[in-house]
Amino acid sequence: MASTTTTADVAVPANKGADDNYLTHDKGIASWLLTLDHKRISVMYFICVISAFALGGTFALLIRTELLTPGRTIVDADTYNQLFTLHGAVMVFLVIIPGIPAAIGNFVLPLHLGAKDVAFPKLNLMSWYMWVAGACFMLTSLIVSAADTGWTFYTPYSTTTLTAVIPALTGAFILGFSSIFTGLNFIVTIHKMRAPGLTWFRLPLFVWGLYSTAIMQVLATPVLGITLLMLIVERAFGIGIFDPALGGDPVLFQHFFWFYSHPAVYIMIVPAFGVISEIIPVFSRKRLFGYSFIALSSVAIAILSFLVWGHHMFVSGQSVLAGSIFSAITFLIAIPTAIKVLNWISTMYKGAIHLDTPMLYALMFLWVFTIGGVTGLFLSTMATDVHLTDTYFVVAHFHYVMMGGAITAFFGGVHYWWPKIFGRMYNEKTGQLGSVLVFIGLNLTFFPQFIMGSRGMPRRYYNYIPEFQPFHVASSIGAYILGFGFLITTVSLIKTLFKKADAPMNPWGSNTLEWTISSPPPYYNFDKVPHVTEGPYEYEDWEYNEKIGGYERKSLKAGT
Amino acid sequence: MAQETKQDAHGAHGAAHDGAIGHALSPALLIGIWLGLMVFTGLTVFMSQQGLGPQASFIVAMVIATIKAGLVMSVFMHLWWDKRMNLFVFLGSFLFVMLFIGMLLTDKSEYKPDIDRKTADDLAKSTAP
Amino acid sequence: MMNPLLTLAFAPIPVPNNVPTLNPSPYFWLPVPASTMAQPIDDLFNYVMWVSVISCLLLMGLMIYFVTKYRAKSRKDEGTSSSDHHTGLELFWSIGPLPVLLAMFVWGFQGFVALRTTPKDAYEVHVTAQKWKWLFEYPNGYTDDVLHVPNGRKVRAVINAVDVLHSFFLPAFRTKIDAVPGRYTELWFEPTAPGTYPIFCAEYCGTGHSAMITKVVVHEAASFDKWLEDAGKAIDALPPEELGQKMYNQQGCSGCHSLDGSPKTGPSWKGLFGKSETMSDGSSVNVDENYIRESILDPQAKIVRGFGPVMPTFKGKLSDKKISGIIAFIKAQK
Amino acid sequence: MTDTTADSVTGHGHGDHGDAAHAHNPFLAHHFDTPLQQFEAGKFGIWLFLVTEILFFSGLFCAYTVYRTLDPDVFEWGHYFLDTKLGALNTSVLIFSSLTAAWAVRNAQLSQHRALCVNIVLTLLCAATFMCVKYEEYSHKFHAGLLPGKHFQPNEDVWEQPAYWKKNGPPPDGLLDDPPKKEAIEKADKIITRGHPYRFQPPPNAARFFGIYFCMTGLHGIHVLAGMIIWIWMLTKAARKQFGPTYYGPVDYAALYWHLVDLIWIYLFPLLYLID
Repeated sequence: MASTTTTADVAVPANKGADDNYLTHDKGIASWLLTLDHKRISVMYFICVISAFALGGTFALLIRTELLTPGRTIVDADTYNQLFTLHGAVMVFLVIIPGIPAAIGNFVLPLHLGAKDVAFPKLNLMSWYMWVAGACFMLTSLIVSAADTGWTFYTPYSTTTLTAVIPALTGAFILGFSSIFTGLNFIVTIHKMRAPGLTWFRLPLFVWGLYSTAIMQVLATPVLGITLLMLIVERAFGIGIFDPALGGDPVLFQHFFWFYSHPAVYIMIVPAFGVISEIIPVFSRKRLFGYSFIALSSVAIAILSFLVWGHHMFVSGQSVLAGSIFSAITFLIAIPTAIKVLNWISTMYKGAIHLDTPMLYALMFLWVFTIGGVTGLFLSTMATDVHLTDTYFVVAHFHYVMMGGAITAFFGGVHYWWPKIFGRMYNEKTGQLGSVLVFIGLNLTFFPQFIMGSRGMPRRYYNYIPEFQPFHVASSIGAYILGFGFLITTVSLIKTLFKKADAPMNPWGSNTLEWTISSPPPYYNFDKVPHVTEGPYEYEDWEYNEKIGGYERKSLKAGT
Repeated sequence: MAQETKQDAHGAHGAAHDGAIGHALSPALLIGIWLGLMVFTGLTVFMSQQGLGPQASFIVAMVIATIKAGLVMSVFMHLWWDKRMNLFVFLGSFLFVMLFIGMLLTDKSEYKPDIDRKTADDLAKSTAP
Repeated sequence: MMNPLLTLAFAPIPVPNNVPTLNPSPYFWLPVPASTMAQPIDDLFNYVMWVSVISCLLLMGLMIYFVTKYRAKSRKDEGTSSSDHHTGLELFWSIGPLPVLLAMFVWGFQGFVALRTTPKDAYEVHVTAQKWKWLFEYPNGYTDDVLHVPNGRKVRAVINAVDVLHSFFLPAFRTKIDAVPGRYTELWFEPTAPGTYPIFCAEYCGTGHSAMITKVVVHEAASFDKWLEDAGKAIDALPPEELGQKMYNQQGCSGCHSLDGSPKTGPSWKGLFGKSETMSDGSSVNVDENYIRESILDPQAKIVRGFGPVMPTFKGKLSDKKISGIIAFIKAQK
Repeated sequence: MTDTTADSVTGHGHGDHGDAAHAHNPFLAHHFDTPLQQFEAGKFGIWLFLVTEILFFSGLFCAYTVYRTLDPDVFEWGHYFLDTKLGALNTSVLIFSSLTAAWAVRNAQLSQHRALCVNIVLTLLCAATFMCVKYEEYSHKFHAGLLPGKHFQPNEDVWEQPAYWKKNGPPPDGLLDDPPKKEAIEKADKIITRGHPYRFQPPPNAARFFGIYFCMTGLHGIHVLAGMIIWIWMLTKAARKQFGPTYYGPVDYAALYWHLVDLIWIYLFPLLYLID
């Protein structure tokens, strides 16, 4: 109860003392590896995801360096193929999918709900171990002889190539189950663990985002599981389900794969919507515009995402009828997405916009995601997709959405919650510089790819005809800037861990529950179950206080 | 904590503060359902031997299987007494399975000729002198 | 253009086949248009593009305007409006885009149906995709690794793949379709300008994916038939060894069998003839005419130790004369 | 969100409520307030898990549907090699185990510790029987070379299957002798080739049936094995008399999972064994 009243002097019955928080509550490596605390599991995810991001990013820089010139630049064709495969697989399965839900969501969700933990803490820890096991299999593939199938594992190439595909598939399979269990855990938590008074329409939109994501994780990821399992069995024993040489149907594999992987795209981006919906109102100091439209559009996206997988297959030999249905529904899904963007922009109207680092990332998200979104229109329009699919236009489109959308939102979220997670403020100037570099790098890397893609440059090409070289050079330079931006950002964040905890309880003046407890949070989160009486974006009661470098409640000040 | 943890609608088996949770099935009901399932198993085997033709026998087999599944779900799995949310979630998953199979069949029925043509050509080629 | 320092550091390797460029294009975004379908698709592309540009400008303009106008002066600043929804406005932008999107869908659908509906009277070419070669077969049996088509005539390509997925991509004609093993796919086009344009493989297919490039030569309609006849005759007139060499390059043999003694996916042809090879079952076989013929028609019958059973059969694909040519060519690789 | 603190707690009563429950229930995890909340969270969780299982299996059902519509002949040909009697036996065994599993839940709810153990053991025995029968069926397929994909080398013909003649009238005399009489083969040939020229040799893509068969039954078998492990775990808990009216969730969840395994078999049996 004290945790909900004042900031500094937290007198906590359930917790040990003022300096006691989840980071210091127990000591030793075992207390981390065996922890059931959602906050610690989140931190462990965070370390893993960032490491995987560094690995995937290194692959990306090698790819871009190779593509500086046509023909061989630094590696040969086979190595290049392995590089882009692992770049894709690592970024998708190890970074973006677990990124926001598992690394940030794990920390924030129970706090947003006023709960002590997620519904199944042991399952939560198991999910993390499955992540680690999946990552180990991926690395095994890398060390033995890295898979060269592309992250899509299309048959029959994946059943016939001589590289170590099975470890990579096994890794993805296990990671899939890690993701399923996280989603399952979140759904139950949101349904059963909300604090009294916290009705569905008082939930922060981040929770809605995670909820929609979890629905897709639970419904779609098992199909990935069975697909990869069948592919493993196909490759190991030759059972003839996907391999045309044995009577199988390779297009069937694509259906299976995209039945998961299209929802997976939304698994990656919908949590990002949640993060942005948190950041924009806080830094505009104004209620979020159109709460219910944003909340329900997330759920709409989750459901519709299951009906559009065939738009990846317009030229695969899929029938015209099936293609038309998929195309039509794809246009439909554009609408809830557009609604969100418009609502976020409207939120800023008559606000008081503070351009702190998280807000810069959010604005960057709006910019980049809009471009990523509208270029999706070219690809859902069937006649233009025939020309554009499997070219760099697609590469640029999904990097704008995934890298520009999901990853910038992830970094925005990291900056936003960093003071809460670790109790330390980062250097604002470095944060801002990092975000600007990322923004410049991002656009310079991927915008030229739209141009060369529409001009006919196919994707996954090691070699290319010389007329595309200027675009490739620009793109590579952009990639270096991008890499540098992430590097200084990460270094700046890590540096904060070596100083004393200095973050106030509520540095941004947010009104969600996690900001009503100390930074970093106590071991048991809330001493008394909070009772919620209003929505998450009401800022009238919060007032900035220079002395503590954060916000405090007017009502409590008046009361005491 | 959560307001959803209200007492079950059927108070008798619902949770009192320290009392039992849920509802125990009576032995008679359990055995009755079991007998029903056995009868339907016999019936489906019997029907399959009647030579109804591929279409009809497939439908009959699926209808019987679905009745059996209904019995297992509603009684053995408690769905009859359970929270409606669980039923909704479980049945909802079948919706997605139907969607998955339905779209695949839509596609398959259209491109089947392309496969058949190729298979016929390959056959002709491999038997050609 | 290219930084001269980079050019010094990395010597580029030329792309195979002297692939023609996709310039000069009348647009910034799209390559040179050269088929009847190109114009309608480009129009659609431009429609989508202008919709995109306008909506981006609108959204980003608003965003930048709000950020500058409502930028907080001090940390203590709070928002001045407490409105958090406006149902009319929200309904407007939920429903407003629908007609624009619907138009896009319908237009795209029409274009797609046009692309996928092959006219009955089209000139038929069979396309075989394999790692990492395209092979085109004409009605008179002539085969070539470059696609030749008459200008102003509808051409239908019936496509299949031998090994893995490939994709037949003609950017200048704005069309593409996957080549799928075990089934036929097809596309059609009607060229509108004589010239040469690139053909790419757009579906990832392994090591040589980016080398799976060839070109389409659009002939003047009047001279096409004559050209085809001559080309067919020229092949027939070739001496066996040269015919074999042509087949070696055309039929994809070169993908797996080297001529310099280095083993690739299959044994090298250098010094192969007359050699005694150990088979995977331990037996030993003398490489002669009969063995080579058998290996071409039934590759899995005898496999040289150390290689996988991966070669596709050429039964029904190669005439007797061509097989004899290949044997003569192998004989010549001393 | 405002947290009206001390006053709301008394009004709502959840905080105290939870503490009281914690005090005397060793099986209530710290982050739940009441056994009921814990039970319902678990129950909702297990239902969601069953949803993932349904979608996991859906891939195979999808493959089945697609390949069966593509090549109905293959499935008709293939199913003669499956033993309907063994299939029906396994169906009955699983249905009986579902009964014992459901009964075990009742026992746990009513604290009938002894009966609970008996029912769990019965369930386990059924599962073991199921696996034995499955082993018998598989070993026949292995010996007969009826394997998926590239391993498909049948050394039995469809006309050697009793099931085949059961549907197509009695075999000519001497056809099932070893070796079969020559004139019997000729006679049978006439019967068989009528409309189905492939029947003395497998239809094209015949291996597909066994690909699907082994995938579906194999994955189901793995689930039975996993179920056995879960039941053994439940048995150890039951033997220590842990279950009672306020804490029987684990038995309930295990039973739900077990019923799902049964449910899938209820569909697999007609789809694979009973094709007309």
